[in-house]
Amino acid sequence: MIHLHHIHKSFGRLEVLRGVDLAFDRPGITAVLGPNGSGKSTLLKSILGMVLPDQGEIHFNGKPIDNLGQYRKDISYLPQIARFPENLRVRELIRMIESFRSQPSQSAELIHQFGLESVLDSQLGHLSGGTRQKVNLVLTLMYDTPVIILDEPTAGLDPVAMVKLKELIIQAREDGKILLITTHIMSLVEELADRVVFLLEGRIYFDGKPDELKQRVDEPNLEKAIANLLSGGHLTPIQPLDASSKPIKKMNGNVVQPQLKY
Amino acid sequence: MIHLHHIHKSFGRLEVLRGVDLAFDRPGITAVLGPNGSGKSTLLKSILGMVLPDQGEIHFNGKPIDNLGQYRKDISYLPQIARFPENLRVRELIRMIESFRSQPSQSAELIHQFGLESVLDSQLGHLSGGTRQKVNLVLTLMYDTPVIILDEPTAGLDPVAMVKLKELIIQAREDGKILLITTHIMSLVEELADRVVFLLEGRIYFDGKPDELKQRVDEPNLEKAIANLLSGGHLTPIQPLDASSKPIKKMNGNVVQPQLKY
Amino acid sequence: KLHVGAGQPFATIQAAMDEARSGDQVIVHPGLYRECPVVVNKSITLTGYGMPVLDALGEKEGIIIEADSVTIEGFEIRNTGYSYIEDRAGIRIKRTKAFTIRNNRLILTFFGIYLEHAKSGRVINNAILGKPLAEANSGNGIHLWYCKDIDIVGNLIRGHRDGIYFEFATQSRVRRNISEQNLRYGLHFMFSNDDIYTGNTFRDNGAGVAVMFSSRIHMLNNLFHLNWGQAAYGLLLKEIYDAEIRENVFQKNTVGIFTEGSNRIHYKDNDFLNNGWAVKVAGACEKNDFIRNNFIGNSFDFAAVGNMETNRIEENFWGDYSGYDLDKNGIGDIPYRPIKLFNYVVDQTPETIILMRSLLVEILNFSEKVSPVLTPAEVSDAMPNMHRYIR
Amino acid sequence: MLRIIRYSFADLIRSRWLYFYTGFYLVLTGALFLISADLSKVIVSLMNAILFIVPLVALLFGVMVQYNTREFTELLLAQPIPRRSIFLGQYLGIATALAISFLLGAGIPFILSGIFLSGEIWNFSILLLSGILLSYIFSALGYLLALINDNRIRGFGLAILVWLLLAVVYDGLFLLGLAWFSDYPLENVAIGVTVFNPIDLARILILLKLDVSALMGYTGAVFNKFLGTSLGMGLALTILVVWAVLPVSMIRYISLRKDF
Amino acid sequence: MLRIIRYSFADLIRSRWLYFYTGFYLVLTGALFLISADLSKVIVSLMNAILFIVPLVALLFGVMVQYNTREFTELLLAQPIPRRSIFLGQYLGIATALAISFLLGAGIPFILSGIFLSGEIWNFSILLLSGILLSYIFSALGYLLALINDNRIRGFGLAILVWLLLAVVYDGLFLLGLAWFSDYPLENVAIGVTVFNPIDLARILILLKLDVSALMGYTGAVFNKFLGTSLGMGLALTILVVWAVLPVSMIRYISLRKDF
Amino acid sequence: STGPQPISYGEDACNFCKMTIVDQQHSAEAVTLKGKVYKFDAIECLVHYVSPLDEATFSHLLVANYDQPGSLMDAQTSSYLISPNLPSPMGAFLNAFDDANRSAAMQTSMTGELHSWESLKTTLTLKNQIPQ
Ligand SMILES: Nc1ncnc2c1ncn2[C@@H]1O[C@H](COP(=O)(O)OP(=O)(O)OP(=O)(O)O)[C@@H](O)[C@H]1O
Ligand SMILES: Nc1ncnc2c1ncn2[C@@H]1O[C@H](COP(=O)(O)OP(=O)(O)OP(=O)(O)O)[C@@H](O)[C@H]1O
Ligand SMILES: [Cu+2]
Ligand SMILES: [Mg+2]
Ligand SMILES: [Mg+2]
Repeated sequence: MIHLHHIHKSFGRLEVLRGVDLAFDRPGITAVLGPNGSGKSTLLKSILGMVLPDQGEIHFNGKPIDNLGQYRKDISYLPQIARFPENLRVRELIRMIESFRSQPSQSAELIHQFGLESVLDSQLGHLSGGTRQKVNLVLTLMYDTPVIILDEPTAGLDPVAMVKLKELIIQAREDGKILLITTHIMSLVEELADRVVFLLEGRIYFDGKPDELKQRVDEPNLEKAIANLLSGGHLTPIQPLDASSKPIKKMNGNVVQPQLKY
Repeated sequence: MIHLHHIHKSFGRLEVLRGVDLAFDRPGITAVLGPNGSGKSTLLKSILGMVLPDQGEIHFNGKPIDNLGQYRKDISYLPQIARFPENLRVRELIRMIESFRSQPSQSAELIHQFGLESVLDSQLGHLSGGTRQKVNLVLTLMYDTPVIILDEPTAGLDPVAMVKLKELIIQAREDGKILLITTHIMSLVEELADRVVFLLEGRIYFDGKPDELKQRVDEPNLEKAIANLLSGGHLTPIQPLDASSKPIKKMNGNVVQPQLKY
Repeated sequence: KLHVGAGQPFATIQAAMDEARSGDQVIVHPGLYRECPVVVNKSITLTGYGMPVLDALGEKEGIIIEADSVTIEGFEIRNTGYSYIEDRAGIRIKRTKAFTIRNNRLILTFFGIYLEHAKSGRVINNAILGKPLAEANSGNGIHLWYCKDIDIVGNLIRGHRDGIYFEFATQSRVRRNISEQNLRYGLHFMFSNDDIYTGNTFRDNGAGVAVMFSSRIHMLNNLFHLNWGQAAYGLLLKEIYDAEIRENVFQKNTVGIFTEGSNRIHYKDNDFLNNGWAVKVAGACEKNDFIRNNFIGNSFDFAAVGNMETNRIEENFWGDYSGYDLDKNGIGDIPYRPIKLFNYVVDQTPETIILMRSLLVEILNFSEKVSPVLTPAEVSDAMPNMHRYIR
Repeated sequence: MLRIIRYSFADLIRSRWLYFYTGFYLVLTGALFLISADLSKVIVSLMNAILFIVPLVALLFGVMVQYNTREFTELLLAQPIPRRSIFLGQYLGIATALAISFLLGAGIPFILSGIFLSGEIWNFSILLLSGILLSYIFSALGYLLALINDNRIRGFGLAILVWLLLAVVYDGLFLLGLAWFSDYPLENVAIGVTVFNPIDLARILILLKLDVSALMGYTGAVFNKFLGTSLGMGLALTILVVWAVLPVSMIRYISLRKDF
Repeated sequence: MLRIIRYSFADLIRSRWLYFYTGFYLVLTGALFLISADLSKVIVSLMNAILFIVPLVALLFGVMVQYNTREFTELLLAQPIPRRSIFLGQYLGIATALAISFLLGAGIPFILSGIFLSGEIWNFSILLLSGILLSYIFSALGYLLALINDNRIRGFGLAILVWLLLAVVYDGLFLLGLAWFSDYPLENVAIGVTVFNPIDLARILILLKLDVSALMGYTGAVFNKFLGTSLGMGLALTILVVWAVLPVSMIRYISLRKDF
Repeated sequence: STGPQPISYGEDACNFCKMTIVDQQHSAEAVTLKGKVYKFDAIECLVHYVSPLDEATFSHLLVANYDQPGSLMDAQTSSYLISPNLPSPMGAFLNAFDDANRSAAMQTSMTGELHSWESLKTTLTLKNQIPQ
């Protein structure tokens, strides 16, 4: 469904993505992991066309993505840092986004599920951190799309909302959707992820099942496994540096063998 | 050190704090818990004088807090939603905050600990979510103050940074500081908190040790304990509604008996 | 009465005139007469009934009057043709007096009515129509050369070089004529004194009226309208003295009045409306009065070069006056200075007119208003009227 | 795109600012009418105000709205909307709002005064047209400046600077130049230079209607030949439209290349 | 407070905008000197520009900086700095920056021209004083407007509106009123009405000193006639200072009561 | 465009006397080295305009050919006839011919005095132009 071929992206002199090849074809939850600043959000944004790669191509449903963005009808995206027009009321914002997208929306139900009825008439600038994130989630999940991209969805959510969110994510997986999630909460990854992509300094260092990752690092706890990965420092990316050469192997789900040294 | 007497605060018709009495006198870590929108951030901000209560008094070191804010020399505060001047560079921001506070600063060390050297010359608006939070942490923790208030400090941090943060928090407790932390990550509370304050709809429903809380709800897992508290719905605040009556008992550390019905 | 025409006693005008005696009336019936030039050398009245046509066939004059007390009326005279060598005319009056030229229509005559050394005659209600589209080679509509005591009344003159031309013509009166679309001037005085023109309309000429090298001309109650172009003036005054210019209306001309080397002239009670320049004084003008005029909606109210000290500018109404009248006597408390800095700039560099009404120009004008450096301080109305004069 | 335009438009209306702007022109035009009953004089005064205020307000609001809708833009970028629709739509929203505001504010008093019955209708239309074109041109410039400069203070500073340049300084330099080189034939140069400043161009369009009598006195009759004809008029209008299109295509260019 | 002023000042300087602003005045004043060597004339021309531009720029930058430093303000609120220092400091930072910018830009050419040797020094000081007072007054108004209105578009709209009202429409309405009630003695009304417009006051202040009756306008003439020069000046100056103090104390009042 | 320009008769104005140029037999034009064009309704106006100036600053001095109305020729090489029988627009009775034979022939039929460009500049003064 989503294919990234050799994506490079620099901001000024900073190379954020240095040749990323990825494919998301099968339904399921992929956790995109990596330390702060490793390029996770940049990667997700380039799928959305919000960041424009310097090199490489992104295909969605077999077609290269374009500026017209019609393909985004099939994607729901939760931004990490949600910037809202602070004067708007929650109700207005939701209605506005709905008005730009002529798909049936489940906003009412989601509002109910996250208990946002009472803040519908509050201005977005006056919301508490967690409530803001709930609004952000409603805006994202209100459409029934085959692809859902969530950048740090749990930030600031209280336990009740968190449970709700997990239910929604699991439901989406059961509906056969493709989910891409970044998070730093390993328990969540452990609970949900079917596949883990580990990003470091703009390259992919692991792409496979969570269990495989634990096996490789010989560490039953995922959090520690990742910490090991990082602190060990003996890492090799699974893709060549050279942008001109073809990727060794087309990534497809979790069949790629990670080539980690540790 | 910090005494809140019967604090009331409304935003428009929304009563956010409805008579909060609290005291923080002993060193240690207090976790302020509660669902989204329960008034945690508002409570912390009113200690800082950023939110001005409608009723009640706040004393810091025995003196009522005032608009001159000299008492804030003794407080470090990490805001939940960090708004930065987005054009500024990280280095400039840190230097700027330092210039406003003539106390010795440990910024250099913290920068090193969070590995921020490489982003010192980036504009704040270009930082990744986690990096932003790290900068926020550096700005907060660079002064040696007896009181540290952290509103959702872990948001967006990667595991390595999280470990670092915990170390710093524990170090602060060992240094005899008073720490107030809000978070929705119960594992963190379990790991760190000496005292838990549970806020709901602007009233305090529990104030005591985490273990006590678990006992009350008869649930060994804190996360579930809190969930129980909320979903049970049979709650009574430990303070009287009537603003004119004196608080039943002066709060002092964790000696108050919570009066939860369940 | 002698009748000329098809089925009349006389077939040709000439034949009738040969028979006529002084005081007779020759009546010409409708028809086309190809016997130009018709020379009238007896004191008769030549009357056309139903507009008989005299066609000069492009190479002759129309009628030539060589006797006193002749009246010509009711003819259409056309097609004299053009010549560089001679000034052909529709009607020529030669050294005679007491003539009347009335109710004729002159079409495509080189010169219309040509008066040389004529006296005490009247030219009334004629229509003199040249080429509608002005062309370089055309004569004057009514041409006076060494004449005296002539009345020119109610004529319509269109499409000539000058509509009415006075050279050495004195003590004459020009009233209620319409002179328009003439190549050069609607009315032109050269070396002519003691004339009056009133109630005329000069529209869309190269310039409305030019008065040159003449004295004691009275100009009353005329309308100068739409005289547009680089050298277009409502009224052009050059080397004239002791004139009265009163109660005229100058509307939408490029320059309302342009005056040069003209002295002792009274400009009173005129309306200057929506002209490019209302009054342009080009120098060497002394002892003139500009009094009780309305200046409204002109791009520039006044322009002057040279010393203006002996001239008087008073009690005018200036549409652009922004002063106040604290004592409420109807007269502004501070003088009005009609010359703006921008006038001066445009005079120096005409191209700058492209900047007219720009913010910059407003600012420049304002600053010059304070303490004039480039514009003459003496051009100033010390008693500007607060209200428009209604007439 | 239409939805975005409508939304951006509605947003401005909600801020109630547009009412004030309309009201300002209403008051201004109304006051001018009360002070002077002479239509053509009102048109002249109004022209002065328009040439000076429309560009300023449009520039500032272009900048303002761009900065203010950055969050909104980020939200929209994840929606199935073409990028150019987002930015051009926002721009068209402001520009149209400003233009309509101006049209109503300046137009209503004129209509009430019975312009349709008078001969000034054509002058008046040119005035309105110029105001509208200037609204579009300068809000595009403002929007563009804000899009290029992330530093808001600099963005605003540049907007004010652009305004000062085009409204005052440009003409000043032009005037000095003309005075300096007055020995040379400058008619064509003068017209050429004017073309590069939309405010000047708009001014001349109006001038041609109002001050023809004075302009006719211009040497070489260049005006006559160039601008006085309907061809010249058409050309001037075309250049104004180009002035509007240029920054818009810059907005488009930049918006298609920006990361968020 | 001093640190905040300094910081806010430095922030404006970094945006490089101030250089342009200073440069603009330098160019303007320089150009005026080129056109005319007459000092008092330059002063009056400059006055005109100042009365238009200083209020506009100060208003816009007051608004701008308030909105732009909201994040910064939130950071500072947690620091041991008195609230009023934060807000007043920011305001004083902008106002002072603008005032200094103006002072340098307008002053340097005058000093170079040898103003100290001429008799115009006093007139010149009044001019500079007016510019400075206007900078302070209008940046306070702008800052205040932004503080009150969280909706940025509305804040900006109001700022532009205030400017249009005070700089453009006010006189027109006043004249209209005069024409309307011309049968009544209006002197006191005129003085009263003038008091509500600092731009008018500043103009009168300068003109009373220069005694250019041609430019004084109705209100100025009334001032001159009924108050005399020194009393008139004293009154005008006092009210101007009140105009500066009033919005500042409003800023203080509001800032002490706002939640963040 | 630094060359001469055609005169629009009936539209252009005389740079010296401000009158509209209508007479194709007597018009004149001067072009400066910098390319500025000045037009005149009569040759005498050109003479009056140029006399006080330095002729070297002009690239062209042109006068109308009496025999070919509307066409301009070089003023310095033309031959001039002042004849009471050949009036000119500004009263100088001044006419220009393209060669000396032709002007001499005209002189015999029309009377008057012959001039060259140079002699013209000295004989023609504003004063003697105005009769009366
Ligand atoms: N617009 C931008 N301009 C310049 N640099 C940018 C921009 N956006 C992102 N970066 C830089 O790119 C790098 C990757 O950022 P990104 O947001 O993708 O990280 P991340 O993996 O999502 O981190 P986090 O876990 O903190 O969210 C960071 O160093 C960031 O500073
Ligand atoms: N400035 C404000 N104006 C109006 N309402 C406000 C304002 N600030 C906060 N609120 C409201 O007060 C309530 C409490 O907010 P607060 O930020 O204290 O919640 P919280 O407990 O910190 O929640 P979270 O866990 O989401 O951070 C919320 O309903 C919020 O909408
Ligand atoms: Cu001439
Ligand atoms: Mg991220
Ligand atoms: Mg909070």
